Amino acid sequence: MLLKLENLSSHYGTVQALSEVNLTVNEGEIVTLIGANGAGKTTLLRVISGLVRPSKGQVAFADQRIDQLPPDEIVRMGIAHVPEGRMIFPAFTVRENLLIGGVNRLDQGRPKEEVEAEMQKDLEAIFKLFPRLEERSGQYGWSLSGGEQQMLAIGRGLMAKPKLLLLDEPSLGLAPFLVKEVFSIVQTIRDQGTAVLLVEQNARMALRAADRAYVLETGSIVVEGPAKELLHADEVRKAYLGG
Amino acid sequence: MEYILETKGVTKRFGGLVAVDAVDLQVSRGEIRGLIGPNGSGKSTLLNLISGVYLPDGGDVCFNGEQITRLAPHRIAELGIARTFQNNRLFLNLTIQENVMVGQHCRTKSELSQALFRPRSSKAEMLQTRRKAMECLDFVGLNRPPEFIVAGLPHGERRLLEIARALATEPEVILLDEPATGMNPSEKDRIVDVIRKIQEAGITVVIIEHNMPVVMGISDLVTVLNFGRKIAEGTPKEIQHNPDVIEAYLGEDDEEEGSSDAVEARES
Amino acid sequence: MHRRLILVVTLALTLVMGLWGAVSAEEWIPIEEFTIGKVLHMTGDVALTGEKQRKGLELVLDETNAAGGINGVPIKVIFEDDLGTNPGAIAALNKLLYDHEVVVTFATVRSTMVHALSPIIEEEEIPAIFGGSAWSLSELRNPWMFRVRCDDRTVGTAMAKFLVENLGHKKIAALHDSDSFGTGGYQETARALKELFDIEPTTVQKYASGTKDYTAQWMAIRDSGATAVFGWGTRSEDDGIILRQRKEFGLDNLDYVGSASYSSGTTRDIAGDTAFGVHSLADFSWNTTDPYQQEHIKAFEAKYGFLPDTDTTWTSTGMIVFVDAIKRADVLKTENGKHYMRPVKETRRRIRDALRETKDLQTPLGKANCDVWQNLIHSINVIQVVPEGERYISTVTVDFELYQ
Amino acid sequence: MNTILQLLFSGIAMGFVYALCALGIVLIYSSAGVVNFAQGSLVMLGAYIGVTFLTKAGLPVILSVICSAIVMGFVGVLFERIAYYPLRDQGSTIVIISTIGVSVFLNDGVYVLWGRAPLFFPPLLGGPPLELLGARVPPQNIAIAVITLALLLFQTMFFKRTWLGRKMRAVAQDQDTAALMGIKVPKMIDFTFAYSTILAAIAGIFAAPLFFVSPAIAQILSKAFASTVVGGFGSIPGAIIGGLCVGVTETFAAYYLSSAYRDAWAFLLLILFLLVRPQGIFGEIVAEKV
Amino acid sequence: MQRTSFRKSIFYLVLIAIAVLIPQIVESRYYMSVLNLASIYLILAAGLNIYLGYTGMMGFTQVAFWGIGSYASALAMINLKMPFWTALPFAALFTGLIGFLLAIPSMRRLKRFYLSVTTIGFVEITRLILENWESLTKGADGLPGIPRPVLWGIKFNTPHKFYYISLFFVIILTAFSYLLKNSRVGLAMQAIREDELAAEVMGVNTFRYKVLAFTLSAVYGGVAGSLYAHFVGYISPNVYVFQEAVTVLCMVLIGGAGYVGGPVIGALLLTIVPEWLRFMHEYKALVYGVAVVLMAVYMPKGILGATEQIRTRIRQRVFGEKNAPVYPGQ
Repeated sequence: MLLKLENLSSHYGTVQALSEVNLTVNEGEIVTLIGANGAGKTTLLRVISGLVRPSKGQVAFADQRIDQLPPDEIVRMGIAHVPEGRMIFPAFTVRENLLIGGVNRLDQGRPKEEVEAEMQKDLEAIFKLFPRLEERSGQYGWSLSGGEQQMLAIGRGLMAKPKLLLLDEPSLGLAPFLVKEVFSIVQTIRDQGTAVLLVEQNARMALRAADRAYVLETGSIVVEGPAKELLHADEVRKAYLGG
Repeated sequence: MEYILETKGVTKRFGGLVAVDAVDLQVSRGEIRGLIGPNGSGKSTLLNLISGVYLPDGGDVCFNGEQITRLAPHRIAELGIARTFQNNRLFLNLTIQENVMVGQHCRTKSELSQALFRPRSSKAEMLQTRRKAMECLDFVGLNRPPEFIVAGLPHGERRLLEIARALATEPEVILLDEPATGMNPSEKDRIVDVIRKIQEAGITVVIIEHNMPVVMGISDLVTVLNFGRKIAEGTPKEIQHNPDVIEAYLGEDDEEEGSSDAVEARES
Repeated sequence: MHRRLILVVTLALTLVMGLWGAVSAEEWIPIEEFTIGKVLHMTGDVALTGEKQRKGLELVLDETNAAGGINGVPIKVIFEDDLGTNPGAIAALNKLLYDHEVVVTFATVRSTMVHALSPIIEEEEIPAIFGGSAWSLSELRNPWMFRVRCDDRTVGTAMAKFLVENLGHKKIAALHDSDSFGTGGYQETARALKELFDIEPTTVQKYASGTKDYTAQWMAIRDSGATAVFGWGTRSEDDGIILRQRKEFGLDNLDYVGSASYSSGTTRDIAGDTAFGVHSLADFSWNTTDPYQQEHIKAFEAKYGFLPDTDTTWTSTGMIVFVDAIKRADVLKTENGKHYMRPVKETRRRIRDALRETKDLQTPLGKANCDVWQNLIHSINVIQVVPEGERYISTVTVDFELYQ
Repeated sequence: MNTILQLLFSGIAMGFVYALCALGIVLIYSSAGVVNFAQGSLVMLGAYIGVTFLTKAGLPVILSVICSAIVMGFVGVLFERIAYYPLRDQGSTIVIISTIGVSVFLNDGVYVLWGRAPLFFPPLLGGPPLELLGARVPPQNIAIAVITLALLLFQTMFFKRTWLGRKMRAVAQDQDTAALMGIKVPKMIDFTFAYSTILAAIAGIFAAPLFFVSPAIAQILSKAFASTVVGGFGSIPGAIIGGLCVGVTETFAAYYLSSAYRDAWAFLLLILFLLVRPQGIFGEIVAEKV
Repeated sequence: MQRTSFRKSIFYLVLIAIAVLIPQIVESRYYMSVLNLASIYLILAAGLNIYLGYTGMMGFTQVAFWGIGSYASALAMINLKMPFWTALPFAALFTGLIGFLLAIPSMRRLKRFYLSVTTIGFVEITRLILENWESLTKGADGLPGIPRPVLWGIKFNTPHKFYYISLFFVIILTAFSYLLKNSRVGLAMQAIREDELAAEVMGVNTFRYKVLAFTLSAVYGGVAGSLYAHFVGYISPNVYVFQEAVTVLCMVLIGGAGYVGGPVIGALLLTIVPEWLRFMHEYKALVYGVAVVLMAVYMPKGILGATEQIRTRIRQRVFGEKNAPVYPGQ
């Protein structure tokens, strides 16, 4: 088991965002977490990546507790988080944005030249995955379109060489054909050996792409199971659009 | 027919992004209008345009048939449109009562000189303001001591307080931005009750809400936005089964085409 | 019978009481020591001068006490910090007057502070000695204040005379700090130039204290065609920058005559060779030929290890003037090892009168003579900064009208 | 001698000093969101530390610049830990207050350590002034211009090419996302403060031969603020251009309008900008979040 | 409710009674003059409190208003031969007018930090004008011989006598601060401090109240200036410098911004404590700087904020009052 959340609760100021969440991600699978806005999906990812401290419960990654670690150490352990809204560094070029994604590898005590060479190779691999990014490698982050930003954000996450990629709403604000492209890339990533925890509002798409799924409603998991089974489950529609 | 609140092709751009794209919205007096849509679809921006927080790049906002497009927010509040915010914007270091009393500001008149000399009229007005504040608190069912400082209030009660504060402006229309977010089921029920009561009091409600049971349960009509555009409008029932809406929320239900990529990717 | 007795007793009592009162008015009060107050800069941006003032004062104080005080009564000086601000100075003076109950006091060397203190001094009738040089202080006509430093009118006149008579200039530019000291000095110099020689400055350039660049001022002076500049400055850094830039712009061919700060040790330290050749009107010069002043320098250096300057000498002078006046005022006596002073009001009045009669008293700043404006010092030294230190040129004494 | 050119050159020299101080303010603002009211005092402290190494310890020029920079770097971290870190979530006003407290402390603290008299700082580049197109420019002024431009070049390279520079830039743009990249955000903020303070030290050391070393140096703070606003608050090129604008404007206005009001011109320029172009020359992207 | 307000009134009455009796008890003119200065600073701080504490804007202009008020009052008395009792209101109104004219463009245009920077400039420009407009202000030399106030033939020429004038204005202006804070207008100002946008949307004309707050703080500055001019009898531009602005700012913050009593405590503390600290000489400013930083870190809401927090905690612990108002920062 790669990632395991046990009885996880969290508060945002006075709001209880998560209550008693249990969730696992195995190696090499895409797990999706779906639910309406405000259900607590983003908070869950922020807890995993260490930006928010849980108020109760545990997070274990590769059999190690990580819920008290700072975000930078969690990245080094192999969790990359692609945040909601992409959060591209606007004043960085595409290339710089990608490079900064791999910056944690420098702090692992290996010789700098070796790491830089390795990163150069990974950079090329990412450009292969996203040819658009290579075309725009000299452009500034702010000048990219939404779809390009999303690809950049994913590419930046991959530069960390993660064992687990946390993706927060990659389809947000994207035109449908781009959404498809993004999801196919997510699967490619999985196939290259990186587990993915995908948070999505676009439930159908996410369920089609994922292996397993959890449905979150106001901070609690209400349904879980194989993604395909949930694809047409009534609970899902209810969670989004109500009775 | 005369609508109480109407937007005509209202548009707002941020940089290159069109957040609200030529939206026409007609709200009739006394109804509860739900406003839904996925994240980033422009709902809050629309509310900000109506309440005057943003100036639109195009189109008009009308209230009771009069243009209010370029009025300052406080003027719009004075005319009778009140609102709450998505992320509580209460006056944290003031008391509960004072928060609601600020809402009464545009309905009272005391000026500096009255503050200094405290004539009988101004005292009476202050008393009236306090009483009104207590009424509003009662209305939403918030029964804390009035001098309780808001910073110590739990989330659910803050939501109610925001509504009470908006009600204190004695509005004809109240805009609620996600009032039920982060609430537990019993609190949600309370909010629903309050919104019903507001409607009963003759106030028109426009509500943005992600919690579908809430919004579908109380709305007379629901308007759906996606990518800044209005994609559907109808009764909750219609909306729940509108394919466009389902697509906007759940993604395309397009088995063959949608799965092809996925299958391909998996098999490769 | 009874009634007569009562009458007699009452009368007798009244008489005794009356006599008692009369006698007590003449009575000398027993005291431990004679106290003098000093409002001093201890904090704020001019605290540097405070320390020096204190040393100058203590030099004379220690000498006086070593010689047995005045009529056997030891003298004590109490210092209070003016915090570098006018309100601070007011608080300090009040503290001296009412908490320490000093008999006489020193005000400060800053004219604006002396202005702020003047109403208290006048209302409370305290003999006060000050070092502020602004002529406007004389115009207050405060009967209790005495100046022991050359006033701006005297310096301005001496400066004008030196510029025209000794250096032979007719085209003269002015450069001055826009603070009280700089403006006052400039106005007096310009007035003297006008009245004595009918010369108007070719240009008048002002600057605010702490200005870091004087290009505009120097360009304007150069463009005005002046052959000499007179400068009134307060702060050594400002003087230093002015002199450095004068050299950088190649304007060191213009004769420069500056106020006292231009020859101060600090200015010379930081200005280095750019100060050479500059004339300065200094209250005090190390190279005077006056034997009394040379002796003062020796004594000062022996005690503190550095040379006295304007800041130290005005307080030394003030102390000498006070001691002399108190001696003459006949307000202190010692009998059987006990010290006595006349009643405070009378003591103060007598000291004031004695101060007014100060005549030909030797001080480090020259002979002290009280004139009608209650200014005591009337001579100023013209010196020139040279690589070896300074060159004493002359001492200019301006005519004055003795107090009578 | 050409008056206009002379005024221009002097204005530019002053402008570079303002720019160096402004640069430190901008860097701290963009990485930590703090308006540092102590930057002027840090410039002053840099000059004092520089003069100590140079004249008291008798080190050669280069070595004393380096030593001062190191010492000031530590001062910067200390400053951050005391006046910023405990208050980082408290809102900007209270941080402004604490930086004001630090500046009060420093302005009088130097008296205790270095005495009251202003100190002489020998020019790092001595020699007679150069004749340039009929104007005289002291070598020190050229040194200031060169060092500022060199620093800017170095800084650009450092921020563009090195990993540390990239990390610092990432933190300045978005602290949360930077943390997600595995960057130690608090450490980067330490570095930014250290770097800004080192800039202050360099500004102090290069300005000291012109100004002499005294707490009056701290007064350039207000001009530096004016520079940041004129240039566009938060913009690095803006700080430089803003500094030059302020320096040149005040020098020319002092000559042509009134030297007594010299300090007012910088502020009038600032007010003019605020009224006409509040985002400054380079413009800060401001979006009010609702 | 009724009882606490009664107790409060008694408390204030006792305070005022003590304040009135002070000159009878304190003989030292030194302490009385310190108290007079403290009163003047108190009024300055109370003005800043309206602007900073109630309305939540940061600025340093108070010291410039102080200067303008001083000169307006002194010149009105010297040149226009006004008696003190008309010169003071004249100065207050004149300063208020300047504040109003300054506020209109600033409040419309400037946000956040820009306002603080602009106000630094305003302080500097005011001082330069006072120093250089020699025909009116007599320049750097200052204006000597400003007449003392006279009322019914009594000349207020000693700190003991003048104290009653200072006290009168302190009470009036503090009372006004109190009435303002608890009025509709004051509530609107506090709403702006807490959340400007929310206040605007609730129907508060934020621009108008910000201008009003700024103008009122200017009026307070004018009164303080007038009192200062006539208490000292001499004014000069070198008094109204940026450091004084920082001092006044610290008074408000240390006492507790937004509390009516904040400036009272802050001004008394920061005028009287430095007098006690006289023995520390040059270290005083150091202590001051350290105190400001410590204050910011440990007591961001000032002394009154801290005591209120402690009181609430005690009430919660000891009496178990769950509903006791809770203050942020706990």
